[in-house]
Amino acid sequence: MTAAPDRLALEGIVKQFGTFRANDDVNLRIAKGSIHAILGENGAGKSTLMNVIYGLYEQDAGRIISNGQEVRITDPREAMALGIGMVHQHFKQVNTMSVVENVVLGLPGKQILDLDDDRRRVRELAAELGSEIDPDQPMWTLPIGTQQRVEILKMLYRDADLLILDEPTSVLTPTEIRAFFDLLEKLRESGRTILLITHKLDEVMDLADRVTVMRLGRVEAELEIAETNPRELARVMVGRDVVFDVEHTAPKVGDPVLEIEGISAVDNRGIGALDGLSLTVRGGEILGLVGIDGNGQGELAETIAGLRDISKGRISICGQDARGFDPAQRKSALGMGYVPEDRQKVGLDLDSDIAFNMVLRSFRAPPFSRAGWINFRKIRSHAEDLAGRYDVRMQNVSQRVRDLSGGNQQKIILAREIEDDPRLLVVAQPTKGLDVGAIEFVQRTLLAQRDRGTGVLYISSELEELLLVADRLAVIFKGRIVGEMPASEATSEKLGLLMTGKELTT
Amino acid sequence: QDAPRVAAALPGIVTDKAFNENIYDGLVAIEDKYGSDIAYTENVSQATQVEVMSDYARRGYDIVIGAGGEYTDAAERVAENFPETTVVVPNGAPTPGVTTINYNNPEFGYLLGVVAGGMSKTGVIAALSAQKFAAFDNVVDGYRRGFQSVQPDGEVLVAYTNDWADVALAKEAAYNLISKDADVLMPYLDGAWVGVVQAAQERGAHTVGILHESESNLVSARLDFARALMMAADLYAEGKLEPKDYVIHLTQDEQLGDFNAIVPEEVQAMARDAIQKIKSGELTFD
Amino acid sequence: MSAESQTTDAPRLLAAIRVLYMLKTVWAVIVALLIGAIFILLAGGDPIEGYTALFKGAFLDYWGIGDTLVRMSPLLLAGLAVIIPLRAGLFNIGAEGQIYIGALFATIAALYLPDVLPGFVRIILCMVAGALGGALWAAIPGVLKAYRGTNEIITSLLLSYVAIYLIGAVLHAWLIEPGAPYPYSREIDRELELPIFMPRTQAHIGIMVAWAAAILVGVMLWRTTLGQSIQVVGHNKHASAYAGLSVKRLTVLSFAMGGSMGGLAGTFEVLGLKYRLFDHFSPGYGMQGIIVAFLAALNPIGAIFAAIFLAGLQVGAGSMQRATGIDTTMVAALQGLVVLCVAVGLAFRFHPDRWRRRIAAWRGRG
Amino acid sequence: MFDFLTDASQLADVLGTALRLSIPLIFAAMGGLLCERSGVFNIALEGQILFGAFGAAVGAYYFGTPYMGLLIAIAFGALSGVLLAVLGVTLRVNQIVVGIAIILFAAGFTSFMSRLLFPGGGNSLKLNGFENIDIPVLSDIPVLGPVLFSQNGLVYGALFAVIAVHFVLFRTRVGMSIRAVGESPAAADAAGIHVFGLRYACVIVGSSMAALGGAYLVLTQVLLFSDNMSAGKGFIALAAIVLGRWQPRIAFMACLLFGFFDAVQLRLQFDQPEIPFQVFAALPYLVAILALVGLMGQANPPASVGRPYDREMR
Ligand SMILES: Nc1ncnc2c1ncn2[C@@H]1O[C@H](COP(=O)(O)OP(=O)(O)OP(=O)(O)O)[C@@H](O)[C@H]1O
Ligand SMILES: Nc1ncnc2c1ncn2[C@@H]1O[C@H](COP(=O)(O)OP(=O)(O)OP(=O)(O)O)[C@@H](O)[C@H]1O
Ligand SMILES: [Mg+2]
Ligand SMILES: [Mg+2]
Repeated sequence: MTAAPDRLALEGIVKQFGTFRANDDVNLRIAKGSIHAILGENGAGKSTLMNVIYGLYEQDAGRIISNGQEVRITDPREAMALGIGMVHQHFKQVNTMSVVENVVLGLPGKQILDLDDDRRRVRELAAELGSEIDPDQPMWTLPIGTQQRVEILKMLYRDADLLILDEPTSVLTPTEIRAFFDLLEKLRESGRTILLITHKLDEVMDLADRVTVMRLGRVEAELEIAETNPRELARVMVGRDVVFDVEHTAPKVGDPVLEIEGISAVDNRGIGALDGLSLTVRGGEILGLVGIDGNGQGELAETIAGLRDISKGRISICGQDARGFDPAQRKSALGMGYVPEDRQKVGLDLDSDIAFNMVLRSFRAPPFSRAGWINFRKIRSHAEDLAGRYDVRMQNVSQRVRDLSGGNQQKIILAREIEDDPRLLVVAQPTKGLDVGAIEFVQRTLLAQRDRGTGVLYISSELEELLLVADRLAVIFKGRIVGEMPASEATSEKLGLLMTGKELTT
Repeated sequence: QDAPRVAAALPGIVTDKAFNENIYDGLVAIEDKYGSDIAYTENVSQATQVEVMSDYARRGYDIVIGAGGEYTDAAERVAENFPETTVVVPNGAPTPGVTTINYNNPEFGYLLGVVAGGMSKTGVIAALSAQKFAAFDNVVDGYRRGFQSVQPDGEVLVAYTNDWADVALAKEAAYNLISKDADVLMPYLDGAWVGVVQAAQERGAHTVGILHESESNLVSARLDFARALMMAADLYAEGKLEPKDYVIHLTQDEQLGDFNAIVPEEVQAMARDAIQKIKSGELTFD
Repeated sequence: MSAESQTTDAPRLLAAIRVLYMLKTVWAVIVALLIGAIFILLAGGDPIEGYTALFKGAFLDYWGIGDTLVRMSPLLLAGLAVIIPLRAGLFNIGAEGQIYIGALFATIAALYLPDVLPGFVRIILCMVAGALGGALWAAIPGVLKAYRGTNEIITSLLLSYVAIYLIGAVLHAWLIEPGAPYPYSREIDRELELPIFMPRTQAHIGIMVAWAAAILVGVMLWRTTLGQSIQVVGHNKHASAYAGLSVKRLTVLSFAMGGSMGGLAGTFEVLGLKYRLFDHFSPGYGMQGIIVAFLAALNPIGAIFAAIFLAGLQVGAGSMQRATGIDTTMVAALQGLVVLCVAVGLAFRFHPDRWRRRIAAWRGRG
Repeated sequence: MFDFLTDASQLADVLGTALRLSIPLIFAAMGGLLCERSGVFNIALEGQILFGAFGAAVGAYYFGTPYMGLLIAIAFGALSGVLLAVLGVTLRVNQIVVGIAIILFAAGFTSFMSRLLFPGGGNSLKLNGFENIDIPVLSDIPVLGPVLFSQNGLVYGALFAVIAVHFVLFRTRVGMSIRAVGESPAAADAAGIHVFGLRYACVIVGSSMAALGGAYLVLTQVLLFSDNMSAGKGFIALAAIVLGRWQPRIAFMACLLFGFFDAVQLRLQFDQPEIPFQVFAALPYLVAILALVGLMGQANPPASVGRPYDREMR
């Protein structure tokens, strides 16, 4: 090992929430000028640890040593003063403010606001990141991928020399990720230190010098990248072998379960998002919807689910016109399951318990209620059964969903949507933010559904993932389907062209 | 028992220099004269009238006063429940079992109307209260008649503020009345009357007093409930206070306060003349 | 200290501290009363005498209990009027207006229902009318919120003022008893006066109806699909839509249900207490309902106790004032102090591990 | 019925009344707006106006000058702000409960103390107030001249408050931080902004501003103190903030709107004795509701308003 001094060292960090230990005696050394990855299952305590370093949480025990000096970081201001910057997993943004305001927020400067210079620098930095950002756009109007880029900009803007990146690329496109990683490498060369959290093992292998694997709040292993491989990392992380290649038999395609004919709809801002889109999904197949984030995928899923009105066209589910069915009826009467993209905002009632969330979409019907009276015993036993079968890690079903890790939250939604054997399943970004173990679980579950004859519309920005599980692919661009092909004929290159609106030249 | 214990439930505060303070002054006068034990509660809400008055009755007060017409119902119920207690409502509607004391409102209003008629240059005068109800209506009727006895084409404006104590609002209402040419104002308010007097002083208008006394008034024909209560206490001491409606007529010159120096002698004479006519029964009001 | 006694002592100490925390409302009231004592002394009164009168007057004497219960009824119902919409994430600060409109509807029903109907039928119809009036009035901010996105806090507040003026106007132009010494309506039929269950007090059966209403609201919220739906809407509107709930309808419905509670409060003030419709009859029960709701942490059963507490405080304070002659205004200040201190008290939560650590630290030093 | 709109001197009177009725609302609305922009719901405005009125009376009475009145009014307002901040920001007590408790306490405390401190009660005071300042030339303009340019310092102060709040919030760095704190304290915190510090500052300054509304009532309007003289103005100011969509300039206009319709209703009443006066008295509120409903789109309050910030809460 080289003799580079530690940029940061953690000794015996303990962080407790109530009686729960999210970090339990964590020791960590990060060499100056290195890229150090942290891996771990959902809920392993990675974000908690980073928040401790950044001063958002105060540790209950343990020491932090920055550049050889013990420091007490009780506030992000102190972290910044020590040259620490952070991209947060859950974006820390002010939605009503513009990009540039978000970027300069909290920075010292002239009291009378004049942001012209800042605007220019934001544009420059964005260009370096390989994207274009209008500094004056209000944050809430931006697609989620752009919001993530702004988070990265914010950190770069602060010129930190220790960069904490908590899942910085979860919603970036492959090209953006590439540009971002190039930038990180440049930063490392200029002597900066980077702490990277990600669930994507290839990113770790690509970029990191060393990797720490966390499990259940503790450090499980610390490895030199050169001396390990993805399989080993996954095993250490999950505690068992992870199968990367899912078993993929030929589909037994049945009748159409979803027929979309020429639908149009607008997004939250009232701007056209779907433009005469048509699409068919048959029972027993997985149709992967490919596209660059912000081309109408989200709106399409919502219109099918009944959460967004269409201005034109027709949607039939299992041969029945879906008009006049509310989202719950589409599940109960039409046999459609829906896993929304935003699990915390749409898919769950975070302030209710696990048991109730398991029946969130069916509690008004028997057997969970009769004549308006709720049968909590039934709901409880139902939830206990599901939680067991879908391996939800929890204390008991009366626990608030807010307190679960993202992976476990996703499992609750999946369990609920799959449980009553839907004939159509629409899943949007179902693996976002999940660890490899959980991803494997999700994909197996979906394939099992397909094999039972369910038609699955699988919306994801992860090309790799779609190529792996889908039987057929459709490409969406500017609210229309611009190409369809069997997965066996698809290549990244072909899809890449279609996704950016170019014609295939055959 | 010649030192009656007297307690009052008041809708407002005892420093309003108007109705509530007037009642309080009556209590104090009774205390001075008879050495009575007195008590009062301010700001009694509608919901607690019976509660407060019953509590005083239970505590052994001989005379329990509900200050103002809105106590009539409560008084009736308290009188029913506590036959030993004499319940008095100044300005109340005649009620079985309750002693009500009323001034003959129109007579007093008339007098002020006559003075206003002698002083008004514009032919427009005004009256303000917080709410519309019988006693005020009667005062205004007399006020209008008195005014029109001097200026037959004269006009009387009436405004309501919906708040007995809001000085600033009363002041604005007065400004507006003045800008509609009213040059004599009669506030029928609690503490808020001060605002009316201030506005009149600033804008060169005049005020007359019915519930309040002030040096700046042209004159006050006060419905003096302190005196009314003293009358009740005297009757009680003699064992003669009955549960019936006592009406106090305008019978004496002293019921009209001192005239402001700016009121010319002939206007003063008109007022005295009016008192004579009322006394003699030449002028009647029902 | 030996290691052994440490391990046996700590849980006992911890349990003691837990009890101290459980009594936090008591401490809060004591602190408020101590501060209040300064005011009483300033006003030349005797705090001990005063406070004795306060407790006796509120809870320890037949008449006081009667008065406390009478006051509790509108406070509790106003509290429920706040609680139901707030469970759906909607803030109703206009219960006052709903109380007034409820009273108006009940009065009109009481005055104009044909008297061939038996008394109890008419009473029930009056209650229905009152609840309906409150519900309709509350539905206005609900509808505006649901279909126009108008801020319900402000519309409900503004509508309170409108309601109060509306009652005034209706009395002025129509319902006023001719020759009345104050703006109030004709008296309702004797038959329609609510029966009194504590003889010689004013404690009418509306109080029991209010309790029943609180329990029903609790059952509705905790045991029915409607209640659960309301709470999902309160937690997360997006998830509600996903669950197939109509956020708009539930918005209007929860507001209307809250309003019906306010309407009942107004109804009982007419049928149980005043026997007429008075102008300005409510001394701000709507706002006090907010205090009840929050002191009860939005729990309808808790609201019963919060309302009794607040009513007792008011009645006791009045009693203290009459017993000792302490200024009424001081009593109002004391109420504010008590509410402040109790609210602060509620903010303190017992954290066993924190105390465990603290105890360990003391032991270590000692 | 509407002849006052065509008659110049009457119009000047109505506008004068409107302005005077608006000034306390403007102070309170600007104060409340600042608090809400920082994420603290200040429903206590009503009590703070009362504290300000009382403080102004105390200062002017004991020191004989309205300037001391102003100072003590501000001190009272600031103290009530500290109370709200300590309880509602640091101790995370529900801000609405704190606000209502402050209102209750203010009503009792000021009435009680006014009896102890002022002989004969606050109603009998005759305080020294502020004189009107005529702005040369401008004050001679017909109708508008006397309304706008012959007023006392506090009126100009209220206008200044509007400009200042707007300027600070939208043209300065600290204002940007305030808006961020009100919108998303977690984001502001992570960006290194003192969330609690800014909230304290806004609440204390805002509460003092509301108190100035009370000082205006006492030192220029009525020159005395009467119990509960805030008379619901604090709640109207809250409505003006919403009507103004949390924008100082629009909220200012909303205050003027309330003032104007209140002035107009006083005017309309005695022209129409056959219509119950309450119909007119309700006018300002009805107009406000209509204005709220008529606004296109919906106004979003600062997202974190009323929610105490706790770093470790998820
Ligand atoms: N503020 C909090 N209050 C209570 N529990 C918390 C809090 N923050 C985190 N936890 C719990 O601590 C554990 C670790 O959470 P953390 O967010 O650090 O996980 P993570 O490793 O970042 O997971 P992921 O990969 O899903 O982001 C989880 O079980 C979570 O429920
Ligand atoms: N800051 C903003 N300015 C203008 N419009 C906004 C803003 N934020 C959100 N919107 C729009 O308002 C609507 C609702 O937004 P959003 O889904 O964020 O609110 P919500 O989460 O339903 O509200 P709440 O936060 O009250 O639950 C959307 O149409 C969104 O585009
Ligand atoms: Mg994390
Ligand atoms: Mg939102």
